[in-house]
Amino acid sequence: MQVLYFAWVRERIGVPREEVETSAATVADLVEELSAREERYAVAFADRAALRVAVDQTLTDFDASLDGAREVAFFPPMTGG
Amino acid sequence: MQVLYFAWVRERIGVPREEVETSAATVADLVEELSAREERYAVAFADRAALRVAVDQTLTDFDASLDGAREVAFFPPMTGG
Amino acid sequence: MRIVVQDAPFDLGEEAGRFAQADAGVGAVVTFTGIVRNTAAGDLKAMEIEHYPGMTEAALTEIAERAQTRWSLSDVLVIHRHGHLTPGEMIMMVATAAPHRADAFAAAEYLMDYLKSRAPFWKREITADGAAWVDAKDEDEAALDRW
Amino acid sequence: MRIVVQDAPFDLGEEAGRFAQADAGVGAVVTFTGIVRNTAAGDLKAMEIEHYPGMTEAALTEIAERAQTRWSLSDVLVIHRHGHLTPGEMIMMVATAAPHRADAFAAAEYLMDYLKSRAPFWKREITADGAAWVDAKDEDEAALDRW
Repeated sequence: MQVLYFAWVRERIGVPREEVETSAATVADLVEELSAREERYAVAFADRAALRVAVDQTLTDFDASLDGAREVAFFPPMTGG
Repeated sequence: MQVLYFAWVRERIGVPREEVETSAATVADLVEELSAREERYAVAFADRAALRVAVDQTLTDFDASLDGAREVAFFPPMTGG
Repeated sequence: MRIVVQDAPFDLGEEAGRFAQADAGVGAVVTFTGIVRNTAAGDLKAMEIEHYPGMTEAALTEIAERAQTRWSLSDVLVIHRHGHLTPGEMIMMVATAAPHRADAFAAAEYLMDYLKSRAPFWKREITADGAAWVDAKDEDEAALDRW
Repeated sequence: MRIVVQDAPFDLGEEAGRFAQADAGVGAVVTFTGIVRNTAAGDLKAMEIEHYPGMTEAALTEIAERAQTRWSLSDVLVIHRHGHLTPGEMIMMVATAAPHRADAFAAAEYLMDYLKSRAPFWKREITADGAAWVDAKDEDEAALDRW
């Protein structure tokens, strides 16, 4: 699964995207799995209220299923316009 | 006193402006005085709810005093924009 | 602040571009442009706009000044044409510049609502059937209640 | 409908002028333009805008389509830049065309409110002190409640 990071999430994790082998069922499961792997994920994902998530380029929440998902992205609240 | 007419008020009265000799104290008095003079004024001023008035280029109402006024204008509700 | 009343056409692109060359405090620019819309039957030949020279400029200036008092604005522009216009021609525009978008939007809507019902312009539609003065709409008068 | 995401500058005047060359049913055109505003201290060197290629276009298209469902609109334009911008440069614009002004205004404000909080752009301010991500504002999220 492709996992993408933007803005300060990207900076904390250190890469803009990576291929992740996972059997996580939901976004929350993936966050826990990554956070357990390495400190930089734990730091980036520490405050979930400050995070937004998209699965296959559609905004969703941490309860979302990853069944069939090809691309998951984590980022802070948007600040466009 | 200069009296000005716009839009269909102008068309009904037949002139865009005229000098009127009057001692009317208020706009309402002037309307009555003109309406009594000639039918075309009575027709133009028949429905006051459909009329707006400006004294010296400031929107006001029929109760307004004409004391010191140099210019009175009658017209329908505005339709700019 | 710039208030223009003219019979000549104006160039929206040029006006909007120039207006938005703003000082460093401006973060938001809103423009509104009114265009001569054809009738439902598509038979509009022309629109004629009468105005009250002298009072028109004073009324527009007063409306713009009130907007500047009410919202935090960097600049205001109002252009309104009079005379003979054809379908598709631009009648008028307002533009507002502000540090923040909420002020720019609110002020532009306020300018339009007051301009519609309080600035001395009168429209007449010319069709194959002749000429007819455009009636003021109750909803335009009602729109003022929100301010 | 036209949705553009680009790093190159755009010409507000040209875009607004072209957009308003509308069909005969259009009576009202509203544009909003966002400009890089300097900091209170006046020390902003640049603003960098990151985005999520692919999702950005999809999100903007969905927002514009929802606006078209909700209001009677003739056309919608959204242009948003990314990359490196300097103070005074235009970040983005939206434009709406409609038969009536209330629809054009409401749709433009709706587009801006959703674009601010739901389209994947992130701003970073570069000053003498370094680079800092711009925080999302509670008031921008709250603005969505009115729709």
